[in-house]
Amino acid sequence: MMGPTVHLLPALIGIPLFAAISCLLINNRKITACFSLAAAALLLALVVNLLEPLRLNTTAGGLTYQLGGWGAPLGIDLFVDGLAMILLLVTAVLILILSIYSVFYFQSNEKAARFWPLWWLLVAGLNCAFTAADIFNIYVALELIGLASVALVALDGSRASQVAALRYALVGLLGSLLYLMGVALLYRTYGTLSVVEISSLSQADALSTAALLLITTGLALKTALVPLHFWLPPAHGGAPAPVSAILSALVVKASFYLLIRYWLEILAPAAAELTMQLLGILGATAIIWGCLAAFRARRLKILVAYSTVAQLGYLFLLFPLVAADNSAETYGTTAIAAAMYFLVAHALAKSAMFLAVGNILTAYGHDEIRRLQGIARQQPLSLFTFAIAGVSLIGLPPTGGFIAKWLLLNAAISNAQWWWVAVMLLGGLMAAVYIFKVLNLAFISTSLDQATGCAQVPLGMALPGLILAVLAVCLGFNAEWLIDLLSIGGTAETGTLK
Amino acid sequence: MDLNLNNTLPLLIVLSAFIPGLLIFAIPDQREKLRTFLNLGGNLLCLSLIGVLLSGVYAGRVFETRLPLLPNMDLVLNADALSLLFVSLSGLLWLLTTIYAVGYFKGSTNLSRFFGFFSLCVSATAGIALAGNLITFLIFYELLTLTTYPLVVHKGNPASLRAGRVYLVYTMIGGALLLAGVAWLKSLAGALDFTATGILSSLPHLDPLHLQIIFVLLIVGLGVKAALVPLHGWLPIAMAAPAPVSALLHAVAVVKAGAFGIVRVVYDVYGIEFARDLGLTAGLAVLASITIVYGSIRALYQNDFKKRLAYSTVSQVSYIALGTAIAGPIATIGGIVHLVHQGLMKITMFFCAGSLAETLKIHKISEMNGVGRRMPLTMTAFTIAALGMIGLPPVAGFVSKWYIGTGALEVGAYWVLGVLAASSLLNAAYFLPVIYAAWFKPAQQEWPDKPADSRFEAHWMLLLPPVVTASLAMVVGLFANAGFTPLSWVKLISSREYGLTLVPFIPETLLSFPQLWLIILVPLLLASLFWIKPIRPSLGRFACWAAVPALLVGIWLPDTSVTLNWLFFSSVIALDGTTRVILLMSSILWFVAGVYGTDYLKRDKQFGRYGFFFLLCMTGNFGLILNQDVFGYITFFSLMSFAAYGLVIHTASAAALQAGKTYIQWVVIGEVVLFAALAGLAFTGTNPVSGLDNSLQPLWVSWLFVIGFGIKTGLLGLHFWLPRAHPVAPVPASALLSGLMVKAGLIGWWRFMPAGEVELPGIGATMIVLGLGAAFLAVLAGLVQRNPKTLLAYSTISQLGILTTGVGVAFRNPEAWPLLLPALTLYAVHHGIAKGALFLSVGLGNRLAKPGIAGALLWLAVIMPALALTGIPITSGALAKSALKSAVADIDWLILVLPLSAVATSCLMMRFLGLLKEHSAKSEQSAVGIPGILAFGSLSVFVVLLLPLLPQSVGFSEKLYSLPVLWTAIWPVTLGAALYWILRKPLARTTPVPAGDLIVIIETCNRFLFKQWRSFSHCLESRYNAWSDLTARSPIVRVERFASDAEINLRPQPGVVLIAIMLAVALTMVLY
Amino acid sequence: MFDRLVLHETSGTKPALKSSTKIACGLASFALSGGLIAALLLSERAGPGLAALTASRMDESGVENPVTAVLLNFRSYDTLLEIAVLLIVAVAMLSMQPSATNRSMVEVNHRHSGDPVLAGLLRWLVALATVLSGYLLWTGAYAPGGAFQAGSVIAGACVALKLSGRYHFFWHPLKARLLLTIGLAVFVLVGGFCATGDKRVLEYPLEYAGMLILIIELAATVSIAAILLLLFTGLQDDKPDATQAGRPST
Amino acid sequence: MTQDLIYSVTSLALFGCGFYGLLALPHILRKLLAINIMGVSVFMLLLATANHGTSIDPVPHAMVLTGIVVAVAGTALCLKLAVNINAIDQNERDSNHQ
Repeated sequence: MMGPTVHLLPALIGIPLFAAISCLLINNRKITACFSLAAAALLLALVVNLLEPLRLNTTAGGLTYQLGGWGAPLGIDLFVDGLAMILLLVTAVLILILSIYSVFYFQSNEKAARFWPLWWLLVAGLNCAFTAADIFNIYVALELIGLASVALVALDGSRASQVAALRYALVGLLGSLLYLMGVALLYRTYGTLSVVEISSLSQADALSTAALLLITTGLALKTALVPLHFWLPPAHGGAPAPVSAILSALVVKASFYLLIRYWLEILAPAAAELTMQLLGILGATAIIWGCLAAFRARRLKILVAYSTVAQLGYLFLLFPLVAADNSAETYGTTAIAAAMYFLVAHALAKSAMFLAVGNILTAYGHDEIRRLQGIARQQPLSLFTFAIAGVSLIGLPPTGGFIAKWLLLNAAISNAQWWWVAVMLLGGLMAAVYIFKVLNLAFISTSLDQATGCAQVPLGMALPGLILAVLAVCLGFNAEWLIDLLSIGGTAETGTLK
Repeated sequence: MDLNLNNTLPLLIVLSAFIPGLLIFAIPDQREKLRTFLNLGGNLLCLSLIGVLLSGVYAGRVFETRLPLLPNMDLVLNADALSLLFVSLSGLLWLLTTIYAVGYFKGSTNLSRFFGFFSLCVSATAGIALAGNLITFLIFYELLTLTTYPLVVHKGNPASLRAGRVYLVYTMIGGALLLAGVAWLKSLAGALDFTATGILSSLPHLDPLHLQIIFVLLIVGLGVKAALVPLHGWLPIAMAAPAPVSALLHAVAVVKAGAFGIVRVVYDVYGIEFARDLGLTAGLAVLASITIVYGSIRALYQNDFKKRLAYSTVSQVSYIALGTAIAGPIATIGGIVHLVHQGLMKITMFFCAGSLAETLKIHKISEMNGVGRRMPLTMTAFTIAALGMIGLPPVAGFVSKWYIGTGALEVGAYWVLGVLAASSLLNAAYFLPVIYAAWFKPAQQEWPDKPADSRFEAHWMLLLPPVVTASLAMVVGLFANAGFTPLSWVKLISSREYGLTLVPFIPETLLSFPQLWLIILVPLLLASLFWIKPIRPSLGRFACWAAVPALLVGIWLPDTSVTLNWLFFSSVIALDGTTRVILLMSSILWFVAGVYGTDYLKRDKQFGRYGFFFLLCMTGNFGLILNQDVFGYITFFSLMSFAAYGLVIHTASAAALQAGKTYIQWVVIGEVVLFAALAGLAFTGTNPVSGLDNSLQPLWVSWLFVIGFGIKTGLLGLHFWLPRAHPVAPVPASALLSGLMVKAGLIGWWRFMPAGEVELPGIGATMIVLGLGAAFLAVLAGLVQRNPKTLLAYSTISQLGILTTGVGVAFRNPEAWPLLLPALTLYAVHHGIAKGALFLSVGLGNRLAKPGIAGALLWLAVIMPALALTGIPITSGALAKSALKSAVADIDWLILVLPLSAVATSCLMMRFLGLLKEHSAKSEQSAVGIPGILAFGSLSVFVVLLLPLLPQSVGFSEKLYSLPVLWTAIWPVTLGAALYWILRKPLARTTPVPAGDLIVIIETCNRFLFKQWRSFSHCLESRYNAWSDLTARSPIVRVERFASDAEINLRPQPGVVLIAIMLAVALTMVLY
Repeated sequence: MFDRLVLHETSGTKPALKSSTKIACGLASFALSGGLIAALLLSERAGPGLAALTASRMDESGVENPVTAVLLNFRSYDTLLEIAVLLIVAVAMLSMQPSATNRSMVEVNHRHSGDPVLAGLLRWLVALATVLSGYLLWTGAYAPGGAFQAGSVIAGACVALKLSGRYHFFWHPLKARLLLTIGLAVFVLVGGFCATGDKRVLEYPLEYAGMLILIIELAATVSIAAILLLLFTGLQDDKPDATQAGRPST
Repeated sequence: MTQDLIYSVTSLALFGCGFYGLLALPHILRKLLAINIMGVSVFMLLLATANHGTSIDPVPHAMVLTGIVVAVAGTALCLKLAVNINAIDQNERDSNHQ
């Protein structure tokens, strides 16, 4: 029934783990870099190869792989449907491009020896989280992601980044523990860890609700939903550029992805409409608050980090919109499609933006916005990247961000939830305000004496960001493939979906 | 999808601008040649693609690029007639603006950035034009915002950064609202592909309220770019941008994108009839009207040149919205065609403004004095564009206004005419002073030298674009009906929109006698020689010969008519009985006055200029005499009226300037009234283009005609300008003004009012009363004058009063018309010649004081026309008066009154002769030599000889010499002379009525009101500025402050917030 | 709360939390506990869970201890990832100081003669610990015990060595890094090589299951011991590499 | 069943205690301890769940074992970071003294 490629599913985790081990063992920077690039390319090829079997398996709702051959309740399954596939794809693409960037970023830096193993372990964690079909396995994946992220944030070595990492670690551990408590309660209630089984058994009793709330709080903490976002800006702002990129683009999305799974699938009966609205309200707050804080930021990287806080808020609008959407049968429905599209667009744009900021930081040694006036002449490519990514974040056409916002708006309008429309539009406007605060730098006419103290940035660092930004734009030209992909799965095993 | 031209061409057009844009970014700043090459290459490619597209669409092929975007939603680029119009405009103007910008930015920095975004901006505009559904439109619309922002802030100084910020705030909010509207509409109606009759009208079960709200959202979103009041705040501030950007923003890209969007939404999304049924268009029309008036008022108060233009844009662009919202096929034509016309005119103006700023560092209107002499071509281009904005034919602006006006009448929206009139007046009020200052005021400072590398007044790249666009603006108006003009395209669009055939078939009766046009073209071509510097000073010398063809044609050519379909709205000129006589009289007078002028002004430094205006006036005069169609008539009428301004103020004395001001004010008012009247006529007539049926016109149109032409004719109550303007001009010009040009109104009455066809008692009575009133009151005012020319001017009013009375009689007794027409013609000719001669006599000066035979002969020559006016036998007056009397013989009381007027006239003429004597005694020398005297003398001879030769006099001249007739002719003269004898002492002592009599009171009132208004508007302005600042800047400041405070407060307490969350969690759980 | 991370109890400059905040925290914690307890009491617990299922398939697992069966066969994937988690921390702890790059893994400080009693004790202790860990590893197949326990014991012994002052451990040499990674590497390789024919990843052939598990556990023990030791030594290093990367913190 | 209840209720109470400690105690070591307490409480709940009187469910046991390892790793990482910060501060203080 399944093609041979399906058997490569575990390689999604195996390749990164293998790469991590090899990178740790090989003591040569160049070989490590080449090896990493090869692994990233392999990973991408693998994911692309999995697209076709996934399309052929729409009836089964996705691809399932029973590790160890035991089958779900006893053993652990890997499961990939359209939703997971999108995230895997984004991960693979981003990892490849960010790896290229990192090769240059860590070119003359002894931290590379630690960076690559941690990097690949993080990738393993991400892929693990996206393919997990077992709630305890998700916990382990979360820890893998969380600790790897902390270690990567701490890579910088400055006191600020150490403090940020420590705070991030504490928050991550707290989130994991809240999640684990939820798992314990769920196991107590249903006697199984399998996602499929729980979602077929789940009901709206007190313990399930409690578990859902614990899990939600834990994951929201990891997703930096306002007001639990306080750890994010210093952590994302203090990390090396590729790390910031992956943190903002994927790591926070992993926990969001799990939130979707829990609310819409695993514990769908326990998900009350009221709490979904509450999540939406928090999301709306995040949009407004993130934008305000971003506008206020004096450092570019902090600005971008707050922008992540704001953009994550849009994702949470998914919940109230889905709650009201009675026709939702698959993940291909408007609200989820919109949120996922948003997620992808944001991942691309935000990582591009972080790379651009990383270049600026490399060039100038600082990222204080006020002192970056010569940027247009000295770092045109970085600014250009920033601009394109910014346009996508604002949600202006022709970018992926626009399509995402368009879909979200459509979802809100077709559910007659006007207030979210207002929030989204307002968010876009506010995003414009802080993005253009940076872009204005390009146009302020400067005297030449300010044009000093700028190091050269190699093309290998400038191009990946641009490629990502261009990808974010390209995403705005055809949304159909992504939505089609998303609609695979969901029907078979999420019969309980509202 | 197989690729062929049909499905790729629209995309290619967008890309042909997009790809050069991207490439240009990569070019280093110094590689100017390469950049220009890329730019122009992309340009030409784009234009040629558009050419292919045009020919393809003309051949009926369908071009559509369709790329999948979302489920059920494609990215569609589609070439229909409307999009072609816009895309051609933008392609063409892009080319010109690029050339201009290359010249403008010579030696500047950051050019790759500029030209890159410039190309992207055009690409976005092309995308907007070609967008086949609302979402595609939205995508390019937002893209346009993004690509124009860098252009606005290009200079990088605080002002432009602020401008950019304001621009962004406005457009982003607008974009957000538009997005909301589109998204909402999409959820109701699906894919939103534009269709010719609208999408929504065909869909059932839509909640009207929703559609109305969506409409408001869309219009507000688009209105920001289209600068509808009160969403226009960004536009004047955005003037901080460089001139090419302003040109592009205002003429093509941004505001047009908004306006174009409105057109799309109203026509192709809602469908015009559906929108009207929903009650949406009315609101839009009102909003557009408010914008039109408001923008114009604000423009009045700007001293910054570009700002004035900006507010003018605010006003003008709303014509498009207005035309769209009026919701009739004709108004649609007007609205859409204005898209192109306004583009051509406004871009010209901005080019000019930029050239002035770049070449002469002029930014303010107050600095523009005399700039016309330094940069004549540029300022000519500007003048053409400005006159077009005012709505003067034959410039493009007239065409749009005309269609909007008639379209409004078609659907019964009479108030729109008022808006158009107000707007035209205001336009004139803010553009004419600029034109005046540029051409007529002396320069205040030395201009910088011409650029060394150029033979021209400015760099050729700065000069060529405005000249081209101005010419285009002229051409598309002049040849409006030709197949290639925007108007024809738009008619096509409109006919599809409404499913009507709007292009009437007119039989081509071409080329029977094109010589007729020679009459008009000869003076026009001569006038154009003015631009050739060596010829300029001597232009006045041979100006008189331009009248000769008219004379010859008038004598030799048989009756004929010429129809030229491609000219105006299809032009008809004809030569028939009445016309021929008037033409003959005119050509004689022009020739004589011309010869006289050659002599009189031979030492004048500005003789060339005089000749120029003289020739233009002549063109206008001949043109209006011959033209039978509305457009042609009003074109030449305006040409004559405005060119006469140059004659009135020729001496540049204080009195002349004052008089000129009064004159031009009344001319403009007259134009506006006439516009309304003609529009009404054109609409009510069976065929709006030719073959007007005057008898169908409604009463209000007739009234407007009475007023409009009445101003020209010096109708009592509308005559104030006349006694001021006529005397101050140089003597030959005065002769022409009083003798000829005032007759234009008379011709207008004959031609466009249903004289002899319909009985209009009210109008008839009014005209009789006013005419007779003028006949007597003007004499009274004239009697007390000291200046012989002023006296003559009053005499003109009085004589024209009698003519007016005659026309009035025709309206009361239509059956009298066959007799009246020749009588009035005779009278007009007689008056023209006589009055011309009298005016010329004033210029003789001390030659009259010379004793001897020469002096006596001269006096004889002076007395002849004076006596002619009184109607003494053997003069033309006798013939004319008796003809008139026999025509009105049925009306007893009039027969009694007419001799009384002769008494008054005689008295006045006596007084004139007396004054002339004094005058000649005082003057020390005469400007006139032998040629002048000969010319004057010949005219005096004509006074006796001409009339009996005319065919109209057949039947009258025989009766003249019977005794009763002689008696009736002589006794009033005697009585009048006696009366003067009695009154001469008191008259000499009386203080003269100021020239223009009642106007003094009117002007005082005006001044007072203006002062009030000024302070009021000043108050308004400062309020507005405060407000626009508030919307533009201070929220950001506030947000900044708030954000910083709040963030500081929050940071130490994440845990507390966390607790709050947990509590919420716990509480929710308890709920379960 | 997460903003004011205090490192020195003695430094009096750090302001403690306001008492109101503390009360709020207390209330929140109470509410959390109370809510959870209430929820627990309100609902019934499920049946036997996976106990029966596990028991029914114990004979396919290759081991007799159900916990080990779950850990290393039924849910071996979790365990694999768990070792990966450990590896993360190990990598994060690796000292990358140039001074540490050319040392061998274990250096004996011969000048540090130390206490002969301590030396003797150590000799015994290490041997004992090795034997004990071997036992723990072996016994894991049918009774409580296994790789983690075994590894901890060895690590403990090594900590004792380190604490004696005579032995220093450095983690830069390939040998050392091999020790750190061998657990994960063997796990991944074994799991991967299982997937031949129609078998799946981590699906041990029934006849070799016990042996494969033992091999994996053995490797894991080594790695766990190495990593735990690394954690200890990493924390002990007085001069972390971080100090040199000196952007002044803001 | 009372045994199960005692264990589970206690574990949940312990969870709350740990939570309080994590929030309210400023010192990093205490915070880490609090986190470990929370972890232990979860393990306790899992173990209580595993006990069905007659049969023991091995899966929670395995989960606990994995959880312990992860907790160790997390704690170690936090400690390492704290040590780093401390060292940086120390360095700074030293250089200030000089």
